[in-house]
Amino acid sequence: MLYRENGQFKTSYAADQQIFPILQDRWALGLLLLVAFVVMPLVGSEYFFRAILIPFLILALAALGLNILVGYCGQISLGTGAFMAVGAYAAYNFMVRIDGMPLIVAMLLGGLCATVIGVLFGIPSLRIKGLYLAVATLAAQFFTDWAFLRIGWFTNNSTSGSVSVANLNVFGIPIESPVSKYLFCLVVVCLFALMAKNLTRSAIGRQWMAIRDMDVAAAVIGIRPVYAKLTAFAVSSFIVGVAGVLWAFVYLGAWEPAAFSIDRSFQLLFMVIIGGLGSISGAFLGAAFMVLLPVVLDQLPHWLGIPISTATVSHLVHMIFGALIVFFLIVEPHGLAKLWSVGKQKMRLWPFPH
Amino acid sequence: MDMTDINPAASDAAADSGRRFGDVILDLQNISLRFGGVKALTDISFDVREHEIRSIIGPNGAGKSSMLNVINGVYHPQEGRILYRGQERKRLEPYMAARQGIARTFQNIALFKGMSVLDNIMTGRNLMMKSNILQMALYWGRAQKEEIAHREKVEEIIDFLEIQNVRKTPVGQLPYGLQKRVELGRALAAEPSMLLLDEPMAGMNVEEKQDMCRFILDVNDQFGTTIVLIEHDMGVVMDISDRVVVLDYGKKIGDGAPDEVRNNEDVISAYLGTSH
Amino acid sequence: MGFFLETLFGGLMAGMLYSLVALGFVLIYKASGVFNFAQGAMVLFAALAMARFAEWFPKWFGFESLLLANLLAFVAAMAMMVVLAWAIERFCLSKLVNQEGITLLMATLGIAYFLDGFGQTLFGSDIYSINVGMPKDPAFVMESMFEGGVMISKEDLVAAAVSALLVIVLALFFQKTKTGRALRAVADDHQAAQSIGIPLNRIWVIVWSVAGFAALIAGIIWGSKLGVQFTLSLVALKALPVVILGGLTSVPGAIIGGLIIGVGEKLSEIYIGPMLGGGIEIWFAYVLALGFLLLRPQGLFGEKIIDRV
Amino acid sequence: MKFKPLALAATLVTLGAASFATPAMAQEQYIPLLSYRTGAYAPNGIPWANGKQDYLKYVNANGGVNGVKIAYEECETGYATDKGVECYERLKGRGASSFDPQSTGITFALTDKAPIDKIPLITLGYGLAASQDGGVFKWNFPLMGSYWTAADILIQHLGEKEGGLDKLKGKKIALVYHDSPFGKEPIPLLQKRAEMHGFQLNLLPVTAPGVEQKATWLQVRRDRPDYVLLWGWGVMNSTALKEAVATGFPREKMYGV
Repeated sequence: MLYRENGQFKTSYAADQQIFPILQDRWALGLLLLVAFVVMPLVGSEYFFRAILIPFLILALAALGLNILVGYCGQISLGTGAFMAVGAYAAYNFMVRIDGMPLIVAMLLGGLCATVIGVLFGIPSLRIKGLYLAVATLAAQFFTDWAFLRIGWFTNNSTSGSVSVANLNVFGIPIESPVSKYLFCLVVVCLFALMAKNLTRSAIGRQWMAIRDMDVAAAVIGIRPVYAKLTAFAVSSFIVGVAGVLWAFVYLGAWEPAAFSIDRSFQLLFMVIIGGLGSISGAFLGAAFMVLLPVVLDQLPHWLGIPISTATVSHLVHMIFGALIVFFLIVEPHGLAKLWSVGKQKMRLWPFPH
Repeated sequence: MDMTDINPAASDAAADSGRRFGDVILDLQNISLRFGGVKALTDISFDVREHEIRSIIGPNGAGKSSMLNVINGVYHPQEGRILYRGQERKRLEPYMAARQGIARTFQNIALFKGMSVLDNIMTGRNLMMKSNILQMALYWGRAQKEEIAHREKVEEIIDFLEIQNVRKTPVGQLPYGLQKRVELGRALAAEPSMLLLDEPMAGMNVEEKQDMCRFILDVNDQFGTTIVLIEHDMGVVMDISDRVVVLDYGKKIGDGAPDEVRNNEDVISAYLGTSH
Repeated sequence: MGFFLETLFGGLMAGMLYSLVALGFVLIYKASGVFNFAQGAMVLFAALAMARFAEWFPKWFGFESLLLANLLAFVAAMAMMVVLAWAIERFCLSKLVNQEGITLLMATLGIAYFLDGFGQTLFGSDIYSINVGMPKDPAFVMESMFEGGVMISKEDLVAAAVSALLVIVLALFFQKTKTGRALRAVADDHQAAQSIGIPLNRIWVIVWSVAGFAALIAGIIWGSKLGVQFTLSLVALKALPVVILGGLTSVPGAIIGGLIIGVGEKLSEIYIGPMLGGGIEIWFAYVLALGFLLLRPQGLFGEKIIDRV
Repeated sequence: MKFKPLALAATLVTLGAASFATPAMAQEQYIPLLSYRTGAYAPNGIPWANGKQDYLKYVNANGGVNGVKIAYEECETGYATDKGVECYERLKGRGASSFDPQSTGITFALTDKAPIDKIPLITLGYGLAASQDGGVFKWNFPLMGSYWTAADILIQHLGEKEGGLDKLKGKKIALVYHDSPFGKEPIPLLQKRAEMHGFQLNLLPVTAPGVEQKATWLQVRRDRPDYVLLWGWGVMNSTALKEAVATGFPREKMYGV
């Protein structure tokens, strides 16, 4: 009975158009942010930061970027890893080639480079759809894999092709300890999530969704497919590129092109499908699920004392992900996010059945 | 054009009134359209005057929808000229047609299924929204003002179409008749000077049809919107049209006021299937 | 010149194998409009089944004949592919009828992921070998014309012959049998096919089984050449550019696309690769396909796509 | 790849000795085993992981190292860096006395963290070439040398076979390598050696994952090198051998790592 919108009347369109029109949702969000920003840094263990929270946040950001393209604009991409790599290597080059380059600026520039490449590989989307686009984005994936391995300039001529960064700081505050890394990622992710949400509830977001749902009708009411698709590619790759920078700089510290292989692209796509196509919270739910499930399954035999080989567990994870993807596509294409909102809907009506 | 003073029930009987016919706004000359070897339209010419309700009728497969698709640039005819407001149109994409003030509904509802009624109609305002991506990302200043201003307009349309209670429902969950109405609303939101309606009353019951007729007449009457209408229900067509063009097998077989067309030999035979 | 010919042959042989996988894609796309991303996983699954059954059957039943082991393993692997086809239809496709292509594509990605895990759980993830008695030595031809002759791998020749045979068998199956004609009817028009009394579900099971058969053959040839291992499913990704090049709906397109990609890849790697630092094979096929998409989206032999509103 | 178990024996003895030297330790030493039994590189990872386990069982069956039993636990990385980091963070809390990441990528990612946690990273014949100098990464312990050592040993051996390193002059040596940071590790050393002894070094990359090698071996056949150094991976090697047979390259002239 606590979760009700009864009595919360909106007296202006501005009030009706806020992200969370229901009071309880705003409270819940405030609480969540409080936990994330204040409680977590106090109680979280190093394992929790390094192995769960930081990768979760960064992957959620990348999934968010991908969701704009796939979930909102309906353009499939199997090359997300490539755009992450572009962001990471571009930022790396800005850092090593320009003295005193601040981390934030390098990160944004990395994102911009990813945008350029993303738009470039998005151009085929103007002529081709769904299935074909998958191949075009795969081309981006394999080409960047090769380029970062092969073209010495990108890796500052490191002999093996692996590169590393050190002594990260933001406005003089070192980003070294797990907590500071976590907080840095959290701030970035929250800002981007807010901006993504704003975009999706604005005119541009409606343009993307219109193109996704019915491109001919969208064109007929005056939406330029070229503009809508390319902006989706641009915004998506920018976010993905920034996520790539975080993944490389903050999470790994030292990396090789394999960190952004096609496996990463698939992993992100799965997050988006499982979490929910076309929703911001879906990216977070999907990322949490994909990060936590293998860890939990890994631990399960340990907790229960059942001897299952680690390989079997890993295969099991594959099978569960595969099955869940099919399951969600069949039963609930809007993924965990939709299940969540259905749950909320039920709560709103509780105890009445309808 | 102002939508604030709409009174939906005011003009039921506008059909026969002496309306403000304007000049020819759209002139189609010798249009031919082929798909591979299949001829969809053959040498069709007709015009549309400002403010009139111009209907296109004909049996299934006559090329009616193709005709609309030619008008708003979804299809590009191989032959013929199209003059819009006296200017010849070269190859024109649908979004450009929209910019010139041509809006459209579809035979098979072409709503954006994943979006709410409100958002669907808001897309119709798209051309009038000018804020850039950065402003939208921050949702601040111009972007927010625009959202609110256009929301007000959209709410007027929602009131006009009497769909207030479903404004936040995803359109996919609405019954057929309401979806058709939302689609009309989306087209209206663009404040078009010409509205192409492709079987807006198909699959509706009598009551729904009456509602739809009323909306069409109101739009035509109050905003002066030119309407090109495809409809199967002869009663409706003959009642509300100013002029009717008849297509059969991609050819024009009749053109004129409803009464003329009704008595045209070719039209009768095409509908009754006596010759061919 | 001799080396050029060798490269050309090498490319043709590699291309033949791409064609085999691409064939599976085309069959499924034609009949059900599904862009089957799981074809690579199916190749791996089939090859794993074949390799492991051929290893296990002699142990289980106590016989030694390699021929018998291979035959039984082939039958068992094929049976598994049919069961798989049935399961995919039953639990996945039948519930996704009338969904958009992009959804189906993502579903097959899920299937691929599942199969990778499932196959390795059942059969292990080491390298296994398939020994169907393919000759391993190289042969040298035209020794009088070039110094050292032109080397051709006998194994490749056998593989090419088998592939050609498979294509002929499939062509006959589609042209001459009742089921084949039904399949073609479905490919042309789902509703029309249904209205003349062809149960769509059964057709899909058959198509996926036939694609499974193609996967099994590809798996055996590849497995015998390269060893059966997880990476087989990745190499199969090369079949995607092949179908783009050849056209999604064209069986001859798959064959010719495969050959073009195979040859183009090897020639470019050897003649252009060194200028770029080598290793360009990894993207060559994709970039070629990308260029093609921009110029001729329907591929060499595909039907022109007309959007009707 | 045969030297791996040997290397392992050496390490574990060293380790055991080290643990014995710190008397405060319990009668059990906990060693997490990062391994990859799945994914593209599993064919290499499985025997490696099995070998490690077998050896530890063997040591324990013989009463452990000076009475100290070795407790171990596997963690599957699938050769993915992020999974490796997760394993490291999880298992280090259980009192791990050392880590053997079994992957250059994971080693890279952990090199910053090990000094903070004061956990030795043991890299057996792989890892960062720079860690040969103990002052650079203080907590990295490359045992059995690095890739450079391995490459050097190969060249020494070839020299021996030819009757002296100077005899390598004018010879052609092809390096068929996995196109990844791992595969590229030996290149600088080999190039240096090529300069020193005047042999010609042909670099032939094999693109990931490493089973498509037709073009590579065609080039081998064209160039007719005197020796082929195979810098492969589990995945790459079996195919390389098959392709070598198919192109008729003599097996006694191939050396693998």
